[in-house]
Amino acid sequence: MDTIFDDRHMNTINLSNDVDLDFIKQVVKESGENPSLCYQCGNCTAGCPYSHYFDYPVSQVMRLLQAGQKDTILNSKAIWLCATCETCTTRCPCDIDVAGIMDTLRIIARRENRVSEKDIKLFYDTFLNSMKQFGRIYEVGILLLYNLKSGHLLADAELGPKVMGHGKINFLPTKIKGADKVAQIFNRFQKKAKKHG
Amino acid sequence: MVETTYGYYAGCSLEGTAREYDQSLKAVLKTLEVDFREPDDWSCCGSTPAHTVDHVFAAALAARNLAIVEKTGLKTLITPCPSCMTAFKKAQHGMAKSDSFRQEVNELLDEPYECGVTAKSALQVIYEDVGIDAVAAKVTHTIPDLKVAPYYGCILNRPPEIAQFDDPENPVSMDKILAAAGVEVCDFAFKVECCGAAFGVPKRDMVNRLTYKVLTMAIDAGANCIAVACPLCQQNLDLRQEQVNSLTGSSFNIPVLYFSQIMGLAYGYSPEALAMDKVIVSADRFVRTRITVQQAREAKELQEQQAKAKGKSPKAAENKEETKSEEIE
Amino acid sequence: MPEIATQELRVVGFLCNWCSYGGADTAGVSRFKQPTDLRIIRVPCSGRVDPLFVVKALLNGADGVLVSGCHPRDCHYSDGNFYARRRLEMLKRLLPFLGIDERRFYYTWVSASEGARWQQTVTEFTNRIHELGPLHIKKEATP
Amino acid sequence: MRVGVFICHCGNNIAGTIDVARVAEETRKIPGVAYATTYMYTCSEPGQNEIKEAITREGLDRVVVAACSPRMHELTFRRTVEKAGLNRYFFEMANIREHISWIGENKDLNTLKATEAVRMAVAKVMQDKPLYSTSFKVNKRVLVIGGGVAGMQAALDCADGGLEVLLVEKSPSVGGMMARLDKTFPTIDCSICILGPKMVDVAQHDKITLHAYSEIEEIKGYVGNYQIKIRKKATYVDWSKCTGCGACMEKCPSKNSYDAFNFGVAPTRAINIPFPQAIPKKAKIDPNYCRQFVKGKCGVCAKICPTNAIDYEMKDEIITEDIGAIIVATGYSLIDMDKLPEYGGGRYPDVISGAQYERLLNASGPTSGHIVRPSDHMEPKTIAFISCAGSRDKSIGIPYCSNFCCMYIAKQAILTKDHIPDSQSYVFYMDIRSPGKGYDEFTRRAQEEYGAKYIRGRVSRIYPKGNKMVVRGSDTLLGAQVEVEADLVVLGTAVVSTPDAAHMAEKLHISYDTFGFYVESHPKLRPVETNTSGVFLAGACQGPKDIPASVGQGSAAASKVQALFSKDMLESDPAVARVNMNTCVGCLKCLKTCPFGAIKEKELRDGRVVADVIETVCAGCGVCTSTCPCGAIQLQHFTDNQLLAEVNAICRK
Repeated sequence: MDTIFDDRHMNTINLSNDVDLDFIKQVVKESGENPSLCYQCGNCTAGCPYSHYFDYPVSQVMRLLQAGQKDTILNSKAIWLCATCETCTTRCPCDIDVAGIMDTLRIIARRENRVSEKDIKLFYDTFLNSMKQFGRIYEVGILLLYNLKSGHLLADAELGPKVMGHGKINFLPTKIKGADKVAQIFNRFQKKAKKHG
Repeated sequence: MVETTYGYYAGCSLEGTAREYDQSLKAVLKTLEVDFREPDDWSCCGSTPAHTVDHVFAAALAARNLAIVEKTGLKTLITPCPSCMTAFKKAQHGMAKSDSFRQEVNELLDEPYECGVTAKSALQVIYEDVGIDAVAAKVTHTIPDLKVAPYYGCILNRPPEIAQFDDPENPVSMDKILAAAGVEVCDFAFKVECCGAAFGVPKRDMVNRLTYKVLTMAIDAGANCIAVACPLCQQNLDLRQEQVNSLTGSSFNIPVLYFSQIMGLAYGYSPEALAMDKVIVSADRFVRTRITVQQAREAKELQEQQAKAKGKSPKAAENKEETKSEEIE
Repeated sequence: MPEIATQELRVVGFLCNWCSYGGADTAGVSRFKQPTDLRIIRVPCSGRVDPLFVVKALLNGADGVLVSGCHPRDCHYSDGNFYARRRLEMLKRLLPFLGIDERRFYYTWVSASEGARWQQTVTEFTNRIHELGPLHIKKEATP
Repeated sequence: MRVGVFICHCGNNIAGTIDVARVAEETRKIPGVAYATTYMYTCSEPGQNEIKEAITREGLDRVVVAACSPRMHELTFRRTVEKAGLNRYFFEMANIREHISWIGENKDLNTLKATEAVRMAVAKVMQDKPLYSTSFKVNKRVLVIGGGVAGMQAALDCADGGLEVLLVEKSPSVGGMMARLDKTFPTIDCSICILGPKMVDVAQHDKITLHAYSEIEEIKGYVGNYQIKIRKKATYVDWSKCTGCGACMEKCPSKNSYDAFNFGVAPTRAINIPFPQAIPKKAKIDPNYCRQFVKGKCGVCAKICPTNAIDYEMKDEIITEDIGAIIVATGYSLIDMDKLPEYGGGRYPDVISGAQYERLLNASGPTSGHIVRPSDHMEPKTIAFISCAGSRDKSIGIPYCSNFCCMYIAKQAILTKDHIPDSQSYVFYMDIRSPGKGYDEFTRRAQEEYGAKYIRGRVSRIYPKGNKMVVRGSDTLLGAQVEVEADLVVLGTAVVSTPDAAHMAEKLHISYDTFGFYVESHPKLRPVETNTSGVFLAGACQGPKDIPASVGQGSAAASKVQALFSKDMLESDPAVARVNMNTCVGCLKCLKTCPFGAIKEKELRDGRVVADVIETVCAGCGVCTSTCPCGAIQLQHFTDNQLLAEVNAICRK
C-alpha cells in the first residue's frame, strides 16, 4: 500500500491546456495500439506482478496516456519496472496490447533521455554492449561491468561462488565469427536513428 | 520418430548458466529420435533489452538468426529459451504482418529474412510433433516419491496471439509430458505467474518477493520439486532460493530442475549426462531413490500383498510418508 | 453540376429490402461515413436481381455494380439469395466476354444489423472501382 | 403525367448536409415533374396536408417524397396519397437521409446524389401501375414459442382476450429462468411465489394448449395463415397416465444424472420431475443416464409406477397446427465458465455462476436453501461476487452489457447476509448499472445496510490457496492491486442468446444480430414487431432483459396480436407476381423455383398449359420474375420495366 500516498500528488490538470495530443498520437503510431479503447476496468493492474513496485499502476499509466500526461508517464518508474510478462495483454478485455504500449513508452523515454530507473537501463545497456562486442551475451562480464557502473559492487556477490562452484558459466566470452555483423546492425540502426532525429 | 529435421537455437543462457538445460534437452531429443542441427555462428536474440531501444532494431537482432536458419533450408527452429522464442516469434509476427516493417528490419541486416522459419519451444515440439505416447514409450526409470510442480513462467504461452501454443491461463503441455514420463505432477496454481524475469540483477528484492510466492505455492500444492522450461525462471527460483530465505526468513530447499532433466532421469541417463550437478539446490535425494520401472512394479505388488495381509490400503501408507517428507522441507 | 460530377464514378447497388437495405439504413443511423458514388436501387430480394440489370447498368455508363442480399439461410424468402448466388456467379464469368473487367461487379451478404459491415463493403468496393477508373468497354476487352 | 416531388429537410438531419432547395430546383427540370417543393418535416400532419393539398391544387397523379428510409415512412405516405384519392402505389420514396445526408461528408456531392435519388424515384413512379389488394381470412390462433415469464404473460394476455393460444416450451416445464430464481430485485419477493400462480393459470386456462418438452419443427405460410409442425419429444412417460406422484423418482437407481434445471449444482435421477412446482407436473426419463437405455436393463420405474405410465418404446411425435400469428419468447442462455479460464470456473468447484448460486439460495433447491460450498459442503463466510464475468469483454466477443447482473448480484449479496449473518460479501464491479425504478436505492442498501464491500475494478485471476479461493483484482479508485481470500466465488456470467437462436430465426424468417439476438423492426417505435408481419418478439430473445421488461414485452406482443386479429379479413399485399397468359410458354421454370409453392399449372381453354400465381400464397420475392425466360411473369411494383427505369435514370450513355 506504501505506493499509494508518496510522490503521486499531481497539481490540478488543466484539461484544456495540459493535454499533449501529439504525445498520444506518437504512442498510437509507434505501438499500433489505440489507448481510447481502454475503459479503465483495472484488469491489467489486477494481474500485474509488479503493481506493488510501480509508482503508477498499469491502468493509471493507460489513463495518464488517455489524458496526454507525457511528462508524468515518461518520468514514471512504472514503465521501466514492467518486465513484459504479457499478463496485461493476455487478459485485457478490450484486446489492447498493454505490454506493447509500455514497451513503446520505454522506447520514447530512452530516446528523450529521461529514464527514472537508471539501474535497469544500465543493466540493459551493459547487456547490449556485450552483445555488440561479442555477438553473444557474456554473463560474467555483464554482471561485473554492471556492478562496477552501478556502484553496487557486491550485489549478488554471494552468488559468485555458487555459480562458479557448479561450473555454471564461462569465464571467458565466446566471440562469434559474425560479431562484426551484429555490430553492423547496431551501427546501421544508430545511423538511421540519427537521420530521423 | 519425427520425419523433419529441426533447427536448434541454444541461445546465450544455454551456453552459460543454463548448460544443464542444453545438455539434458539434447539428450532427451536424442532418445526421442528428434533430428536437429545447430545454425553456425548464431548471435544473441536481443531479448528484453533490445525491446527498450526500438521495435525494428529488436526484430533485426532476432531476424539475423532466423535468416541464417532460413538459408539452411530448415523450417522449424527449436528454441528452448522462452525469452529467445518470444523475440523470434515477435519478429516473425511483425515482419509477416507488415511489408513496411519487414523492409525496415531487412535494411538493418546483411542477409534479408523472408519469414520462412517458425520458432517453437522445446515443449511444443515434444508435445505436438513427437507426441505423448512416444514420450511414454521410452521410459525406463522412475523416482517413486518425486512430486513435481510444473512451472511454465510468464511468456511461454503468452500472449496467445504470439505464442500460438497451449492455453495461456492453464497450460498443460508440461504436465502431460512429465506425467507421460511417469512423474507425479501436482495441480499448480502459479504455473504462469511471473518470477521477475531479467530483473534478478537490477531489482533483486522485487524478484525475491515474487519467487517467494511461487515457491510457497509450489509447497502448498504438495510439490517437492519444481520443473521449469526457462533459464531465467530456473535462475530466479534456484540460484536465488537462499536470497529468498534470508530475505523472508523462509527455509526453502526445493530443487528446481529443467523438465528435460526430469525426463532424462526417467530415460535412465546418468546424473552427469544431465548435468544435475549444475543446479544449486541439489536433487541428489531423488536421483538416489531412482529405480527401474520393473523394480517399481515389483515393489508395488509386494506392498499390495502386505496391505492385503494387514488389511489397510497402500494409498494411506504413502500419504503418511508424503506428509513426513514435506515437514522435512 | 458537372465540375463535381467528374470526381465521382458511377456505382450502382441492388439491395434486398429485408437485410442489406436495412443494413445500409443502420449504417446511416449510426452515421458511418461512406463514399458518395453509390446509387441504391431497392429490390424485395437479391433473387429478384436479373443479371440483365447488372449488364444494362454497366453498358449504359455504370463503372461498377454491387449486389447485396441476406446471408445464406437468413433469406426473408427462404432461399431467394441462393438463386441470386447461382445467377450472379454465372454473370461474373460472363462479364469478361462483354469486355468488362469482372472486378467491376461484386455481390455480398449484409444483414440488417451489420451497419459497420455495410460501411466497409461500400468503402472497399468504391475504392476498387476508383482504382480501376472509369469503364471504357473496348479497352477492357480481356476474355 | 404530373409528378409531384416533396423534399424533406427533416430539421437539420437532411438540410444540414444537403442543399434541399437546389435538389428541388434540379428536380423541376426532370420531364414529367409538375411540382417540386421542400418542407421542414414532411411526415408531420401539416407536412402530409401539404401533400394532399398539392395533389388537388396542382392536379398531381404521382407523388415522390424524398426523405428518410421507406422502411420508416413508406406506409405513412401511401396512406396520405390514398386519402387524396390516388392509388397508394402511385407513390415512391427517395431515401436521402439514411443513405445520403447521414453518411456523406461533402455537401455538394450529397446534393448531387440526392438529386439523382429523386430522379430514380421519379422514373420509377412514372412506371408504377395502380394495384389493389384483395383480402383474405385470418386464422385467429396464436403460437407462443417459449414458456418463460415473457411467453407466459403473452399467452395469458392473448387467452384472456379470447384468442386461442398454442404455447410451446422446449423443456419439460414452463417457468423458464424466473422459476429458478430465489428472490427478485428490488423487492426481495419470492420468485416462484409470484410466478407459480401464473404457471397454474397457463395450465388451467381453457384457451391455452400447452405443449411442454416440445420444439418447433417447421413453419410454413404467411401472416394470418401459418401451418406449423411441432415435435413432441419422447419423455418415455405417458403423460396422460402420469400423476406426478414422484414414486419413480425416489426409486430410480441412477442417481447421477445431470440436473439442467439446477444448472448442475447437484445431480438428479434419470427419471425426474424438474422441480416441485413444475407445470405440467409430469416425470420424464433422461435416456443419457437411464440404465434401461444405457445398460439395457433396469425397469425399476416401470415396476414402481402405480399407473403404468412408463413407456421405454416411446418415440418423438410430430403434430401439425394452423395458426395466424407467432410470438417468439425463446429467452437467453449464460456463457460457460470455461470461457474465462483465468477464473477457473469448472476447474475449481468453489467458483460457481450466479445462476448456480441462485439455486443454492433457493429453499426448494438441492441444498434446501442452505448456502454450502460445493467442494466440502462447509458454510462459506467470505463470498466474492464478480460482475461482468464475460460481459463487456471484447476479447471473448461479448462487448455488450448483460443488463441485470449488477442488480441480481446486489440481491444475492443481501440474501447472503440474511442466510449467514456473520458473512462478508465482496463485490467486484466496473460500473453499477441500476437505472430501473428503485434499483439504485437497492444497490445502495446492499452496501449501507448489508455491509457488502464494493470494489471498483476487474478481477484478473482466481486461484486456490489452502481451502480458500484467492481473488486477485484491483481497486482502481485506490489505484492498487487487491486480494480477497474467499470461501466461495460467484461469477455474474454474461447473458448470451440461446444456442439454437439463429436456427429458429431462419425458420421464422426474422433477422438476428451478430450475437444471435432477434432484431426488432424499429428500436424505439416498433420494439416487439419484426420485419416479418405476423411475427412478434417478447423478452430476452431480443436482448438481455430483466423480469419487468420481459413481462412488459409479453403484454405488448399480445396486444399487437390482438390488434392484428381485431379484423376478420386481412388485406393482402398486391405486390405479388402476375402471369401474362399470352406470353407465357408454359416452361414452368417459375413453378420449380418458387420458394413458397405459390405457382401452379393452369390449362387454358385452348389446351395451352401456363403458370398461375396463388396470390395469397405469393410472398413477393420476385425469384420467378428473374427466372422467367420470356418475361411473362412479373412481380408487381418491381417489374423489369420499373427497375430498368431506375437504372436508366442514373446510367445514361
